[in-house]
Amino acid sequence: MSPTPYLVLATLLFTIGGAGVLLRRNALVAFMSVELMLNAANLAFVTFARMHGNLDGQIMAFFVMVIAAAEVVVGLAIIVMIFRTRRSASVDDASLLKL
Amino acid sequence: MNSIMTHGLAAQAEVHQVVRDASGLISSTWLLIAFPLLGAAVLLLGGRRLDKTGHLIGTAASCLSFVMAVALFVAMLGESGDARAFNVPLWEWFNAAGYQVEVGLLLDQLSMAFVLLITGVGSLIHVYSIGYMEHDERRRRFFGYLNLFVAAMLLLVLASDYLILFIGWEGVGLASYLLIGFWQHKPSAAVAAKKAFVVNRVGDMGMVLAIASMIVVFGSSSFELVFAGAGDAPTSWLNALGLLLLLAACGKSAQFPLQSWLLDAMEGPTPVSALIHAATMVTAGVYLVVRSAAIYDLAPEARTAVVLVGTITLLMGAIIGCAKDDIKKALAGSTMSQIGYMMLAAGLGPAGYAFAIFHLITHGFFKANMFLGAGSVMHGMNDEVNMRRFGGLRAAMPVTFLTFALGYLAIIGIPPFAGYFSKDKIIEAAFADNILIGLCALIGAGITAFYMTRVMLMTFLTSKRWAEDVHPHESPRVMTWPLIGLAALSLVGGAALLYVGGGIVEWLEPVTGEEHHDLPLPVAALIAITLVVVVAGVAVAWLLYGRRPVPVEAPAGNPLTVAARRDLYGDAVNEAVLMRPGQYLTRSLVYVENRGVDGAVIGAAKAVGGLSARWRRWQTGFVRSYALTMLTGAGLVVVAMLLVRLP
Amino acid sequence: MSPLAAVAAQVGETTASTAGEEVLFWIIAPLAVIGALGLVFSRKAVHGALFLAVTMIGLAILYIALEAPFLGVVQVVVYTGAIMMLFLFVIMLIGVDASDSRVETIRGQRGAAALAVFGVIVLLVAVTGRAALPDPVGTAQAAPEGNVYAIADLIFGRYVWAFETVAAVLITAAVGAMALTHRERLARRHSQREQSERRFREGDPKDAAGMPVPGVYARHNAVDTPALLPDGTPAESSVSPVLVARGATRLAEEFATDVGRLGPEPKPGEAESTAERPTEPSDAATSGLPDDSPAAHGTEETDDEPEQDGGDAR
Amino acid sequence: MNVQLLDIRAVDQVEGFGNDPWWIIAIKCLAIFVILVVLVIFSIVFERKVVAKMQHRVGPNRTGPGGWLQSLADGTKLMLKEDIIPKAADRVVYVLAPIIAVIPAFLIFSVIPLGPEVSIFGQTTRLQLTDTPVAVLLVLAIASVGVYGIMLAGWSSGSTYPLLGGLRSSAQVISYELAMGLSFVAVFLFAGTMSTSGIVEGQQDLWYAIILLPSFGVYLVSMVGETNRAPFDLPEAEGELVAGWGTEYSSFKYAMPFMAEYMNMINVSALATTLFLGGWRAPWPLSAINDGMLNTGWWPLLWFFAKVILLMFVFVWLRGTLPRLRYDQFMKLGWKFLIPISLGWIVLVAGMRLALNEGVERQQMMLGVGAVFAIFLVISLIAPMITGSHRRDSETEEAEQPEASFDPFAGGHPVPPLPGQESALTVPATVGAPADTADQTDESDSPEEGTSA
Repeated sequence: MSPTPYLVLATLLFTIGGAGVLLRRNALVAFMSVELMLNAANLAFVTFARMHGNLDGQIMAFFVMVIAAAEVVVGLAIIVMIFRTRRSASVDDASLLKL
Repeated sequence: MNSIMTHGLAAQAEVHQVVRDASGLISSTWLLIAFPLLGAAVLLLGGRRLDKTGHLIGTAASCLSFVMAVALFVAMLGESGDARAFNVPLWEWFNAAGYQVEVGLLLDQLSMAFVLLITGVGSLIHVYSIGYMEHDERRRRFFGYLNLFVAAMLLLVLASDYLILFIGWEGVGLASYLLIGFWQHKPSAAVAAKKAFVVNRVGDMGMVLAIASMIVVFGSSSFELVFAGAGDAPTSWLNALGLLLLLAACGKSAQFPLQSWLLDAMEGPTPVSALIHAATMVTAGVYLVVRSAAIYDLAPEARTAVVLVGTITLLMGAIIGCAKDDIKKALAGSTMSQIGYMMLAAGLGPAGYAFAIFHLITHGFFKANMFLGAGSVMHGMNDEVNMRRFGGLRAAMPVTFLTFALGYLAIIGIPPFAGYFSKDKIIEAAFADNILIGLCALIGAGITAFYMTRVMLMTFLTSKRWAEDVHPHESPRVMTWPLIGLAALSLVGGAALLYVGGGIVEWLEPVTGEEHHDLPLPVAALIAITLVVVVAGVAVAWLLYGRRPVPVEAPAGNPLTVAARRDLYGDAVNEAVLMRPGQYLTRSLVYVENRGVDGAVIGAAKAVGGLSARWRRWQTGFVRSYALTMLTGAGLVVVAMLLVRLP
Repeated sequence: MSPLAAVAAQVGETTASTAGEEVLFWIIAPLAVIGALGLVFSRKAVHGALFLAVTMIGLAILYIALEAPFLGVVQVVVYTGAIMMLFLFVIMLIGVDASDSRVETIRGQRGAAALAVFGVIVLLVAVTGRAALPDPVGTAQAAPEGNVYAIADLIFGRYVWAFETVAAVLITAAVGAMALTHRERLARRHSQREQSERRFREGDPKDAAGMPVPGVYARHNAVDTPALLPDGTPAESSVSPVLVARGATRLAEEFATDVGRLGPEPKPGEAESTAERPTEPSDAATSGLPDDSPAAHGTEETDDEPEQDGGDAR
Repeated sequence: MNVQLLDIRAVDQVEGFGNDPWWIIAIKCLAIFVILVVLVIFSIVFERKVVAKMQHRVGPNRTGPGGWLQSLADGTKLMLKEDIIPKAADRVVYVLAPIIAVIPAFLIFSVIPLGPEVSIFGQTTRLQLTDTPVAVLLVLAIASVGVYGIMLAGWSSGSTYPLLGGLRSSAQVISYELAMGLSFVAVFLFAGTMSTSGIVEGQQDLWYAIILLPSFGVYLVSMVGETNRAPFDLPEAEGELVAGWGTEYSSFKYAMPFMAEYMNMINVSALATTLFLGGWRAPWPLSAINDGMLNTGWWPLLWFFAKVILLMFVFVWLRGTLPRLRYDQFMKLGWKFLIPISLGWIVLVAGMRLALNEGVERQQMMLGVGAVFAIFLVISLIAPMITGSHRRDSETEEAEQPEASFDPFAGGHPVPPLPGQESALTVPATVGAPADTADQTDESDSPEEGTSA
């Protein structure tokens, strides 16, 4: 099967994830949207891996997964911290670094 | 004035003796400094547990140093006349790119004289202080400072390098600062200490520049190399060096125009005034000039400046001394005046060096004597210093009176007291050099007689004017014995120094050289004139203060008196000439800084700030806005790549 | 829409051997897209997480179809099993009932975002569609011994340093998360033994075996009803202080009089806000209190002193 | 002892699979479904009867012969009960959650080998629905999806106790899945494959439960944690959370996760059998009979289910004897004991494998392993003596003078203790309420079972 449909799917998922980041104020949802974008990228990696006939893309996707796990752990810890102090999980509320 | 310079050129005698490396006892010269330094360290670091014994430790350190000095003196006497200079190298301090500084001591006749004076008078004052400071809680600290001062002063006079000398120089400055401000709870003392410190820094500037110049010209700051190279150096450099050293000397010795701190320095405890501001530290300037004889010998203009400074100061000090009602300040004016004499003598070149030192030593005796006497009076009068509140103390404190009287006779130059010999020699030398200068010195002697008689009359003779709650009494023995000792020295010191074993002139001759001048009139005549002037001064004082009752409140007085009371407007002049313009300068600089430099900088910053305030609106702080920007940017990058890649 | 046409054209060219994959893709891909859209548009975070889980599982299946079975399974284990689970955990921890409002607070954000997203979609789809991609080679050549072996070979061979680095990153992240969420304990924590001893020392000895739970021995099986002690008196301490503070309990006196006569059932309003199970009071077994159980211990986590009995009641 | 690396050419399709006709597959699927349901029904009664025996009671004895149809009756009754959806519930998820819980439970058996090749209606096929090179990972993946059911059930009920139960459940599963996965790694290292049939193949001579005893132990503990069973049944701890995540559920929607729980027990038991207990192979004395006759044909089904039921008995046994852990103790056990032990053990196993692959003599290696074990034993014997005595000392000290400590709320505001000060105040332990361990063993039946009475 041609890689094109997979890539189009990856593109769609990626942009939908981007839209989620842009539109949703709930930090958790925005964060999940980021995960969706990572997944989309992974799909592209795996597709290309098959297209080129080597496994480097799969390895890359594997590493993306592991790093995503690390990122989620820290990110969620930060969100929990912010929620503890501010009673809010909205990304718009965490804008105090602005002058 | 020309005559001063002309003979200066003739003074290029080879006066410098061979300096040998020390051996035997003399190689232990460093102990002189080590004793008081150790004492200071022990006292200052030892803490409260030494409160009970601190004064004894301090006095012992000083006395040990004196014993050592005497031993060295004896050892030195054992050498032949021109082989009495010893170099005591200790260690190499640093050696940087050819500039080498050796920490070493130079023990020759000049420094020996100073060492004896410092340790001798110093030890007596230590003893005196035991009694004077008895009720002070911080006596241990006081003795620590005294020891520190003695150590620094000894380092100053023993150093074999201008840089090492400078360490001692600053050390005495520090000790002086600490001791003037010893009663720091009094604002006046704190201010006086600060003033002394600041004015001294002006002099230090000259010293530092002088040392730097030496390094430039001679490549070294050690006495040996500087003096050896002086002959080949250009006169302009030597003059500059001389003037810079003079500036330094003026600062330390309270000479015009840096005299203003000395009178305020009387805020310190009286032994301090006696030790530092009469006998030792203020003479450091004279020492510096005499020590730098090799430079001054070849720098006639600088020497003229020294003479001028000395003359002006001796008259100023004398005039100020006439008007002061504060006994210590009157004595301080006298000190200025006397040091003016010494500077004058030192400025005369080889003809006067020895006399300068001679007068310095005798002055050390009798001025210390009188200061301590004044301290004794204050001690008995509840720390009252206003002479208008004294009067008739002769009966109440006979020992003090007698010793003070001996000092008085010495300072006004009545034969055979110490001052007679030393001051007469200076007046002679001054006359021999220049009649005008001589006359000034002569007038100074008259005024000295006037104001010292005034002090004597107002304090000890005349009627009682003291407050009702004051019960004058004689001081304890620990205070009177040093007085007696110093009085004895005031009595016989002059004659002894001049005549015993060839006298001080011969003793110093290997260092300072010697030169004789013809007087324009016979010596005996000059002596007679001088005595007449002195007696006239005494008589005037008697007429003004002895015959009439002294008012408790000071009368308004004539303009000269008013001026003298205000230190001849020294502070005012400083303020007007230096402080005000300085303030205006700083203010205008600050203005320029604020409006000009800062204006440009702040303006630029504000421009940037304003611009960024506009731009900041892009920075909403909302992550989602940033994400939008990023997404748009990424899209644009893809577009750009497409445009480049695709046909 | 020429790119999409191109996609369709290429789909038409596919050979019969990949028909199964093709069917799978066209089932999974819409599901994945629906899941993604659901994530963006669902108001509740939990729903979003569920939608995302659907997408992730769909992607896992696609991975398997793309000759990456290991990655597919790892996708489920790591993403669905661990990461989404963490997300759900945190959602439940902090934002249980939060459903986002639909009002956009940043002016122009929604329109600009829609525009940008649409632009990027068109752009990327155009690029993907126009690109002349070769037919896939397949990984059989690269993985003669199977996908798992080949991946293991690469991870522990060529990419071993990346692997080690990633391990370090993981550990750092774990430690960092711990440091971030760690809270300093103000007071020393007492051991179970100490708590037990204290209860015996300070408390009422008759409560040593545990406080009575509400509703026990009463005619009513609800937490708003105090327990009846063996002597027939109601135990006020058996009702949660929270309920008492809210006034959502039956008063002890009122209840005591109630016990005496066979009065009517308590009105429903009086029993509101309690976590009552939908059970018939007469059915003792459904109450969660077996007949032979002397006293089941009730809801005591609101107490400062958790009842801890060292199991010696056996 | 033959623990060699198997030379399975594990391409993407495991050998011997993928060739079945569709009707065989359908039969297998149906069989798995039936087997699971029957096993669940059986094991519920089995559990009640065994617990009753342990408590010197009779247990269910009314319905059917010997009371063995009790579960059937209970299930029928549950179906007929009123189906209630609370007002505060999230309806969609509330309905979805039990389904999510139960479906993965059915899926796991698809990769469990029940026996060797047999002949069904003339078709030679394996007694296993399918196998993949990542079959064990697949089991983990499916299991992790199953947890969603419990978690979402807790959340969607819109009530506090279920939410707490759901939270606990997710935390518990995340924690114990790690230990479980780590316990597999040693098996993978020895089997050289992740396919279940390959692993059973690798235990032809020696069960991994024997050579990988620590892994087996860790797995046994973590499988109890993973299935939320006593003593780790904190998500549904009735003493604290009424019925945990299931508090608001009723009728068939309650029956489904309940069934899923028992199926999960069967699943993990089956997995343990496959990974550690030789799968469908007969135990040693039996396997020697008639040159392995008992390992062929349909016999292995017997051994397999005997092993599974044995493990089920272990579950029941644990429940009947052990009190519930406190939540913090439970977490501590998972993170501070099981995972470190697994990690250390994996390092050891990897070293052994490497040594074997490098050609070290087996005898030497065993000596080395023995030495390591001896050192470990000595340390584990000595360490408690040192730390234990120390702990006892400090405890007695604290008990003697608990009053001399510092009160952080003395001035009305909380202040941190100064260095060396110890606070007298007690802070409630961890997330959720501490378990009340006392009542656990007093009950004869769990609330779930209680519906049958």
